[in-house]
Amino acid sequence: MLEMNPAPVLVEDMIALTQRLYHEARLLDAERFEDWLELLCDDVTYRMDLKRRRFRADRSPPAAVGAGVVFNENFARLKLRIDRLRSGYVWAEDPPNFVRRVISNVEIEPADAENEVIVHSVIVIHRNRIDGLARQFTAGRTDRWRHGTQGWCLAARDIALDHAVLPDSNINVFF
Amino acid sequence: MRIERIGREPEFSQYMDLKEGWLDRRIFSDAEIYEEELYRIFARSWLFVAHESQLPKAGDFLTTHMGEDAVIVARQPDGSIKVFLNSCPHRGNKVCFADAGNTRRFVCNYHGWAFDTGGELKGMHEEYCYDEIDIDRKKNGLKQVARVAGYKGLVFATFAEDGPSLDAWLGDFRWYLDMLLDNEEGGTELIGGCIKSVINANWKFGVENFIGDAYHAGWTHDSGCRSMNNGEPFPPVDMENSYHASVNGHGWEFGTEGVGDLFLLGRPKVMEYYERIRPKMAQRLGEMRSQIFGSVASASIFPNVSFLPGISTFRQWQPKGPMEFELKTWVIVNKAMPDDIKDEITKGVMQTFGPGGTFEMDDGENWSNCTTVNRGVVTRHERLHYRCGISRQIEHDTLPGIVYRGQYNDANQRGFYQRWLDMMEADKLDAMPERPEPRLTGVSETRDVPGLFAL
Amino acid sequence: MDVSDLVDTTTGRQKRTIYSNEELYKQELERIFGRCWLFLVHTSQIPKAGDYFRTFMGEDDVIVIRQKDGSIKAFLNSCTHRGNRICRADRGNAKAFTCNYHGWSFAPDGSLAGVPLENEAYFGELDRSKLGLVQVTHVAEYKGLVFGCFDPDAPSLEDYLGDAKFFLDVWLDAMPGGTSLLGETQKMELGSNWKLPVENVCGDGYHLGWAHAGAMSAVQSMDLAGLSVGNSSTNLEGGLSVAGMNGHMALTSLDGISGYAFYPEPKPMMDYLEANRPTAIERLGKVRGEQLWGSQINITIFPNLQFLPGLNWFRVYHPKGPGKLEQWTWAMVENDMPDEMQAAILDNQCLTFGLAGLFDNDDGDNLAACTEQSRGWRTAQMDVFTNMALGRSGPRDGFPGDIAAGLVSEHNQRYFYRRWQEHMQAESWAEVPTYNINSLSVEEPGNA
Amino acid sequence: MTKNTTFKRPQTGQSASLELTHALTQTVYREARMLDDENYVGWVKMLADDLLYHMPGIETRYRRDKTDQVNDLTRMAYYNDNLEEIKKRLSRLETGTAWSEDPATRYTHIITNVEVEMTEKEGEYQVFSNFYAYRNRNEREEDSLIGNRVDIWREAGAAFQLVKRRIILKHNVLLSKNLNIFL
Repeated sequence: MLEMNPAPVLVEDMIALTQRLYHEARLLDAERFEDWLELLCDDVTYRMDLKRRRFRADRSPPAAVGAGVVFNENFARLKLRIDRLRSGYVWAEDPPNFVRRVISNVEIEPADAENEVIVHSVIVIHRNRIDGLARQFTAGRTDRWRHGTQGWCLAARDIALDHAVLPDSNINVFF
Repeated sequence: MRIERIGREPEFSQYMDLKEGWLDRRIFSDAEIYEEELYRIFARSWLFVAHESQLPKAGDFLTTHMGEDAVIVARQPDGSIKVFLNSCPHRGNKVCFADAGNTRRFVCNYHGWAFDTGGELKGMHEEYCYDEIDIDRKKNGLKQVARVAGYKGLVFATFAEDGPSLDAWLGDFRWYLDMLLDNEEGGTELIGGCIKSVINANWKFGVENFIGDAYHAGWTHDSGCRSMNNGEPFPPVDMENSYHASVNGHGWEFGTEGVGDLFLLGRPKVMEYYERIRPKMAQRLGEMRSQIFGSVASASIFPNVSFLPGISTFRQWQPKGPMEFELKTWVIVNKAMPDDIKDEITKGVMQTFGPGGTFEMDDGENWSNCTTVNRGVVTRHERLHYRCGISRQIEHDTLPGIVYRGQYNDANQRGFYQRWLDMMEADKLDAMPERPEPRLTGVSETRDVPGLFAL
Repeated sequence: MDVSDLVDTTTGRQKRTIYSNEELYKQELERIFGRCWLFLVHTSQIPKAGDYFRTFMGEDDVIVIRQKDGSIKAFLNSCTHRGNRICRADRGNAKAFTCNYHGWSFAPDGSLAGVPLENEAYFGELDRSKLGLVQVTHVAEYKGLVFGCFDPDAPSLEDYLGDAKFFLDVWLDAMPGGTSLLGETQKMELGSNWKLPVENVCGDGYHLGWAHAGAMSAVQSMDLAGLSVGNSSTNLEGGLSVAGMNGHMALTSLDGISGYAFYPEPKPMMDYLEANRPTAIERLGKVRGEQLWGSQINITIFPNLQFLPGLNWFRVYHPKGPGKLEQWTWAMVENDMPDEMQAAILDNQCLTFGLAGLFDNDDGDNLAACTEQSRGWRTAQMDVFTNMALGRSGPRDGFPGDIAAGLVSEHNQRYFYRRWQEHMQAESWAEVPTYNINSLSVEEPGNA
Repeated sequence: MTKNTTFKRPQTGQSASLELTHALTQTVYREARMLDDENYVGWVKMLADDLLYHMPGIETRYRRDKTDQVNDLTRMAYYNDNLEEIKKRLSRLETGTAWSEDPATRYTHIITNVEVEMTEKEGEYQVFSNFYAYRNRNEREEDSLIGNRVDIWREAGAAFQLVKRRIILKHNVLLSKNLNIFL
């Protein structure tokens, strides 16, 4: 028999969080970075790790602590990245690239903390760049969202990128 | 039809020494050699284009490729089959975009030129705009291939006007083909539909794998075998009573235990069926061939058709450049089989040798890595080893062809590349050597030839 | 192809076709990547016997393996039977490499160790000794950096590196504990010809203030002259462009600290430099110990290896056609650095020069567009220029090489294209000139 | 050939309740995550004993051609499996000798456009969805498989089990060398 997590998650929460993910994606597509920061908890952690391409039997530990990290950001570091994008000197983003995020497979589980839930989702980022150069990233995300006085805020995001070789010349985008 | 290419001198013998047993890797990756293959092999060989069962009625058609040339194969009102280029003589547009179907006309989307199922130009949109001297309809039909011929349900075509007949092309290999095509009254048919997939590998890797490479099975397909066989690996091969047989580049490698491939299909009902008809098969094809049928075996028809008798996958490797081919997969069954046996075979084939099959999944990975590693300029100049069993040739009373003892062998592969070399270097097909001298010359029905003793 | 007209280092000019032409690319694979010493691995990446690392030499797939006796060998990653790739993992530890296709297995020393059904299929007649993995002709190490070379006639690695060792040692030999590369390989595909990032990092201090203005305005923690935002000033005193060392280059500041200017928290780094400066001076001498160790230095080993002590990233470029490359990056550290500092370096490397690095994210599009703009029929016939500060170079006390003042010049780029041309013209190594201009005849103390 | 072997799909067209829609949507997402993680042990538990898992091979045919390429189970198919046959395919991965699956492929299954409808049978629901499955292998091999699915899911205690799945892949020629993936 199928083992499904029987812990009920309210349909209302489900809808609210799904809406929040869509909203977040729309803010980022529109480069409304400051509004996006509003959705993050102050103690947010934002990580993307490279998946290792090793044989299955390889149980060796990572090459170093923090090895293979693409993003390992806190609120201040995310803000710093946004400062750069806002500096007016990021020529690669001017003219702006067309970016569209597709969010799907939104799945919710209870978390250990009472006011938090785990949200799984999948993201595809289409980037249409100069002269028909179209690139695409796909990744799985596991988030922790926290419910507070301001509603839901993002407390943690782990991003698992599917690419062994990054298929674009930069990642000037947030996942 | 004369297809000529003024290119490099034929100097292909530099790429191999089959007496020593090595090949140069450039034949699997070099773009110029590939171009030459299209001219010298695909434009001159007899190529499989259809099985008769795919075109039962007049007007039935299918589209396929001969080399990289797109062709239409169509059943005529008189029951014959014609093959012509799928390209309008007016501006060259493709005239048929469907994989298969039934029609009375092929009408070009561009200017509405209409051709009948024989390829003849029957009409044009706004026909009045052509003066009488502008166009001779007889000369502006779809370009016919030079020759079309059949062997027991398989339809072949060639662009070459000269060169051997299909019977001579298949030669003594017909004796083996009968095990697939004529093991039961009524002949064979293909199950409806065709599964196609793209593999980034040189087409020859697919052909050579089926023509003789029993050796890879125990390793590459260990996981597939165990999944179909209750966790058991491949049984050891009986090297005394298994063989490689090569005829003019065609090849069949086989055991004589009679059950191996049937077993891998994983369908007990099918096994029972064949056991039931095996005595009849012996009457029909002789004792030897009834023992061979169903054994661990694989075969290829030069240049690009392969199949597994017993498992019943039937396939063609269509070249799409030096580092890519399209694999077309069918299921071949006897017409006389009851429906449930046909269903069982179809499910069994797709579970083992479809793109999601337990065996198939491991092959593409190997072939594409064998090919793409040659992007390296140092790597591509290294030789590959084709020497296995080089001293084990035998004379066999019953088995035609160049016969080697022992199923683990590179003999058929060497035979295939020898034929490849013969064709690449021959200016005239008639000048190509027979390898070996045929035994069954003048025999029109090889089914009745159980072996040389009977001759 | 004759390349004599494609590069003119006396006037500082290249034909754009060198970035897009297929034939030239094939020639590069043979005459540059098939001939030069190429970086394979850092010894810290394969510490134990059986450790392996998969990489490329040109487009040849290569596997580098630590042997039982501690030595290192490299082989074509291709089975000698049907040519299949035998290893598809990036790295690991193995007792044998077994081909997926027929199960031939090769020992870490490349020998053919196992053949399934050897007696049944080959009747024991297979000459295994002739069917080992094809070995890369030369493999040699220089203080932790392992290089391989396909050309039997190549000079020794020591001679190949020549006076560039003077600069290599600033990272490799400043501290007694040696060095390491950290992290999983960060791989990025760029639509760029491989020469463009090399010429960018080998000498192009000019783009820094402009292309990276956004990143610099966001992260520069120390207000250093010469690292000005928007190309507003150049400082001829603060840096050197050093070339004329067998095609290798260095671009260096002379302040002894600026490598760490982009760390959000430079204080621990400054403390480390201060505490260990005497050691560095003792080992490297006064010039390097005081002025180079801790500075921002770009080191280029021809043709495709670059690393920046201070900023602490280490990178190799693998060509994938005239218009495409893969860029592989790691963080680099001195083993004497405390753990927290190593962690900070890794963290900063991912902020500045990783896949999502603030600086890297500026460069890719420029390089790709330079490549793209060399494809047009008319455009390809045009020239691009490396004529900045032409003729303004010479010797300098205490340094090897032909040297131009300042970080902003195109002196190094000219030497890079000169070396490219020399290799592309030469039929064999014998025709490739060797030069170490203004070689230091007397070694500095402590560098023996 | 046997004519009665077709894939019958109950049709009532009545949308399911919000709670049911939520529960089944979560179920197909969970299933997708299991496939992404190669958690086949968990996945098989989501399959009913009387499973039919069917993905026909679709040829390009003219519109007037009435050949039933979708429902006819006797034609060539990538998958035409019952539970036992699915398990056989999966057992290949447990042998430890499926060399081409090592190192592992990276997968993402994106499931979207999920619609849930009631069927004639109580406790069985029809779920329509679209999939976009991305695979990335070795260094730079990648492909995308896109298509739609029609499922029947059956209530089983607090959860659901997959009874039928019809997958229509939008490829004519499968643009990859294999299908080491379930959709």
